[in-house]
Amino acid sequence: MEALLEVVNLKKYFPVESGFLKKSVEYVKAVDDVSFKIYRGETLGLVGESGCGKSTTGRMLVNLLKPTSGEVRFEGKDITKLKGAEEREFRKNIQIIFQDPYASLNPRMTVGDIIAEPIKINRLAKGEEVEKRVLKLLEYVGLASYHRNRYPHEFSGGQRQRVGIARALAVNPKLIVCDEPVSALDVSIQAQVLNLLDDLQKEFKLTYLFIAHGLNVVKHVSDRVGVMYLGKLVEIGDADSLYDNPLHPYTKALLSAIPVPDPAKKRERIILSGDVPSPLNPPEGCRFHTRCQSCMEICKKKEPELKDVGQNHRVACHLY
Amino acid sequence: MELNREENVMLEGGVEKTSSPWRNIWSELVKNKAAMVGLSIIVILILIALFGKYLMPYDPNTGVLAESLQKPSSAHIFGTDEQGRDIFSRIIDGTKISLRVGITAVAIALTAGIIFGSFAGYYGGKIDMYIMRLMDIILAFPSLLLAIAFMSALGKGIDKAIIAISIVTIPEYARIVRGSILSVKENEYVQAAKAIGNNDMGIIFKHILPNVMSPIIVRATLGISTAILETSALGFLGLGIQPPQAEWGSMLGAGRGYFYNAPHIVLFPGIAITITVLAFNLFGDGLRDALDPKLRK
Amino acid sequence: MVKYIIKRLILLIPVLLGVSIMVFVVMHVFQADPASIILGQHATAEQIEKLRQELGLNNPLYVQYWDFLKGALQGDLGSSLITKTPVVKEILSRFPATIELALAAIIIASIFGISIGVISAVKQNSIVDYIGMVFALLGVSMPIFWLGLILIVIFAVQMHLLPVAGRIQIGLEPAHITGFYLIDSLLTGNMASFKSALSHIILPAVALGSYSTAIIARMTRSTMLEIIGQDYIRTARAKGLVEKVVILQHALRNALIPIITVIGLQLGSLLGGAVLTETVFSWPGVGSYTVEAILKSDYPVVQGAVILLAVVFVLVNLAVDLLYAYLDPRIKYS
Amino acid sequence: MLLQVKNLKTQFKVKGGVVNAVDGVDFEIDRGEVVSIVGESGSGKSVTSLSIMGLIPNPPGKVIDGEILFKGEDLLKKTKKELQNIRGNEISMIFQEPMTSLNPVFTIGKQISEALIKHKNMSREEALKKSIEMLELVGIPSPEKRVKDYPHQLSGGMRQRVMIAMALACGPELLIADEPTTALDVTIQAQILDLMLKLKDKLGTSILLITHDLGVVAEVSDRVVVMYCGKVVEKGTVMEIFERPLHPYTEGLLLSIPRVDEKHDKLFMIPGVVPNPLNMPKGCAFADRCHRCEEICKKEVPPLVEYEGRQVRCFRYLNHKEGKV
Repeated sequence: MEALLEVVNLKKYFPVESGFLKKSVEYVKAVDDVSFKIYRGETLGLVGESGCGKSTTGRMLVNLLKPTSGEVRFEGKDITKLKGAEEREFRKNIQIIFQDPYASLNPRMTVGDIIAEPIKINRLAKGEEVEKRVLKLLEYVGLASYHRNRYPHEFSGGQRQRVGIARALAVNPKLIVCDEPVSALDVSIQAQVLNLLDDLQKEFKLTYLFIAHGLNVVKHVSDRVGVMYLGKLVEIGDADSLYDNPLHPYTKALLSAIPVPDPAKKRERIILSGDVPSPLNPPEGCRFHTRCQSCMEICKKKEPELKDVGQNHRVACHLY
Repeated sequence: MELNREENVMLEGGVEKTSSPWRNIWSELVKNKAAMVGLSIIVILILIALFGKYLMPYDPNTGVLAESLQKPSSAHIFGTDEQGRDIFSRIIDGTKISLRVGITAVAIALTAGIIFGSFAGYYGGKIDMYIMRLMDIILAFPSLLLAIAFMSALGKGIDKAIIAISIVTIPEYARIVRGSILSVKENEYVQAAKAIGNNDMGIIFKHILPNVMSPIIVRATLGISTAILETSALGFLGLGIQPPQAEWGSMLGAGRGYFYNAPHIVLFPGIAITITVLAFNLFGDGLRDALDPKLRK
Repeated sequence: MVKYIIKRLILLIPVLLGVSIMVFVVMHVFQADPASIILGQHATAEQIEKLRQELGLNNPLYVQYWDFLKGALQGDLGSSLITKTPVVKEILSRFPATIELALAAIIIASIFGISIGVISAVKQNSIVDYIGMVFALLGVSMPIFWLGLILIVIFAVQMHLLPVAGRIQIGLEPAHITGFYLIDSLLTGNMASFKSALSHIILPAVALGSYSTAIIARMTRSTMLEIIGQDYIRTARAKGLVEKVVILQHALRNALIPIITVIGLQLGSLLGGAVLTETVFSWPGVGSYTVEAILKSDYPVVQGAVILLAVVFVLVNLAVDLLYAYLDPRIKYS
Repeated sequence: MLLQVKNLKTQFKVKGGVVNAVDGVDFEIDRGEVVSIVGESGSGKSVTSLSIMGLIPNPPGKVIDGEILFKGEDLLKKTKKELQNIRGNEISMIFQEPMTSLNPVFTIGKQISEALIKHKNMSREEALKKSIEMLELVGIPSPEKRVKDYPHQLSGGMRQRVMIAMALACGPELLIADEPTTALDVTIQAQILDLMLKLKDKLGTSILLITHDLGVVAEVSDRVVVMYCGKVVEKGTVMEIFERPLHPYTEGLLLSIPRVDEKHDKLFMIPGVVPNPLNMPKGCAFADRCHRCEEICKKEVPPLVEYEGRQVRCFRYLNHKEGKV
């Protein structure tokens, strides 16, 4: 398979200034040396708890954040160094949809204008063509043409998320980063949006990077899944293999922690002790060792590398 | 409360009419009686300022010394001042100066404040630091004191009063604009605007500024009242508009020597100032309630 | 904490330098020629030129500023053009009067403002709330100098309850200890002085404090309303605490943080407002002194007074920031 | 019965009309039981819990009808003072947002002590000692030190533990937990649920759990109440509800959740959106979205009917009982 996008040694450090007059700077290591590939036409899920760096990674792919170091190669070309017109040209290829449907639409623009804006800015159509495209896009995402002149506040959460999807589709992107697209929605609405994303993927041959903390949602939509913890990718593999046979102790704990809507299935749960450590001062060695039940001496000293364990499955743990 | 979001849920089928955010605010504002009273007074004041010369029974600037300090009567409904001029005519004449200074000073300060504040807030870093340091220096003075200092240096007159008052209020607007921009800059719709290829100016003017205008408009409306109060204070101290030109504050200042025996000489100009300032305050408060969904019920 | 104060004081240096440059430039570029003011209308061109030479007014502006700065650092802000007395001496002798008035006003404003605001918020949309807010609205709409004049007409001229003007009855001045008449008269046990000082300060303090009272009341009300809607207030109620504890402890304690900011800002603007109030009540403070100087174009005095008041204002703001740390455990200065 | 809610109705006045947020709700909780109220946003589940606590903000809200019998006494007839003595003492509550539910300017020690001083007449020192014990009970490390911390110094999970310590300090008989784990990460959510269940067994507290997460419901509850648009649509034991949901809404909800343990190509979809509370349909509130909708559903509001010893609000079972379908 061909990789549409390749992330190589991606890092993002946010500086935190402190100290008196002489500036001693500390860094929040939000994303710390992450590499993975996204293949054409697939959905790669990215899961992890808050602060693990999954959203930061997503924003770097769309060029909303500049990486501290590392490369993001889209169709072989490093996009992190693009500037000006080239950058604008590139933006068409990767779009993003956001978590909060109430915050991601400009409240002072009509839905039609919101969807038309990317078409106009990128000069994808002129005059009446723009309007035609807008109506077509509304139709794709399951909205009616009379919605065109409405304002975002007149819509429900699910409908707003549809508008966000239409805006992303407007520039014919190849890859869409879905940043927690259904986390803020009710269960019944969540299913509608997930099915819509699925339909659109088939219709437009889209590739998704699907970022979420809900493991059940990620499993449902993804072909492959990556698990992040404190800025590191700890495990990545085919969705079925990863869910049926999780290798990393963190993935295991995460999977066992999901409540399953079936009272008949009483499972043995792994309850992790303690909180996620501060990314300002991550533990030495394996970042998970402070909460790990299989922690060994080596874990406290040496950072494990992401190792291939066969069947497209890679894990960063000294156990393997 | 979980009800709030559901309030906005629209029925499939489009029964309800489309309402733009601005139209919502207006319908909200119309319901606010105090704001409407304020707005009506403002409209009346503007009419007086424009057509006042047809209402004045006497020439505001020439008096009959023999008729000085007369109590209110049918001939002079607000009485006469120390030079025998008709106070009613002078108050009408003073309306246009107060409004002109108040509105122009705010307009200048607002424009400058939006420019400084947007750049500081959007770009951050060094630009932010330099702009805000400059603002800090202006803010290091109590505003009236700084206005007095400017006036004493620039000399007297209406244009100079406008300049003095606008300079001292720029930092206030710059701060509000900067703060609002910082609060919406990280919003997802701004991120989305960036992701679809907008440039900085497009983001600032199309996506950020329209969404931060509410507190700025409110502040500007209330700022007009402050500016009118400061104009009158400068006039009272003898620094503002120069005689014989009628200005409410300087009328008070000039009448100060006579008010033991003729309190009407200070009573009416003061009432005029209070009503004008009150009108802008009422309207500004109403605007704030209409624009701030948190306070909306 | 000490480190933070030092840091803030160091950061004040560029601000104060900026302040002094601004005042200096404004005064020197736009001001009428001081030499002709000193010499009066009948002076000849040669006389004026000679005096300009002596005063150093022909030097480049930066040289003049440098001389001024050198003097200022040694506590010399020049002398009055008219009385020839040193500006610093004049200002310092009047300073306690201004501070006493401003403090009296801010105390009145804080007590009334916070009480009205809290009551209005708790009784939102009741008649009490409306009355409180109408008064607050009037308070922010009346010019304080006009209110001062009206108060004089009512309480002094018509009712003869309180004195018209001045700081104390002449001859009753207490011995100088702090410079504040109210405190000095109490310290020396001079009740006649205290009564006279108190009766003199009431009207100007009320006039000066009215605007701040209104601002504080409005601010307190809106802050309290916002806080009463917070989750942690619901938690306090869920614990079964009585409403008084919920409002006065849980809500007001949080509301104090923004309220203190407003009070600090008001204290600063009171120093500006004092210019007006002192003029109306012939209060012998820095404000009325400055106004006289402005009218006589006595620029060293204006310059000195403005810089000094700016310094006080900046220090007040620093004090407010430090109070924050005490009130809000989330803020730690290091 | 520890708590019996009968025909509870709570209204809110909003711009444009009156919303019946809770519209005739009945359910009960026995001692030592965990009962879950499950529903989506706008279903009235949170308003129900706040009504029980007497914490509905008035205005705009008001309980207009019904009874809330706690140990046989109607809470709606109690005076303000009596209610204050019950709240935090016999019934306590924890909330969804541990980040905002603690007062930022007081130490957690003070915040836990408050209830003890008020309800148990403890001195400051006794209350603080008890607070430390409570912190230890909820699994906060080095509680003697933590008791002096301010909320902002704790993580989200720790704060929710503090909330639980505070709620349980006076030994309440009923704990109302309103979406206690929604704002927390999955691994922390597991910790908190585990803690709540352990403490329930240890202290014998009954729990009323308000949540939208059917997974959580399945894991912890004994009995379940499903709400839609202010009404109870179905009640039953947790097994009954999950094994054999009767109401089409419950059925749809269960089918629309993606599951880790099963793989479907397409999710079942409940079409449409929740009706506007200001403009409720005439018949069954769910009729427009229902895959089993019949003519009568659009005309009349279905009653809560007994069916196989359970209760469900749907015409299908009314007819069934009468032998027509």
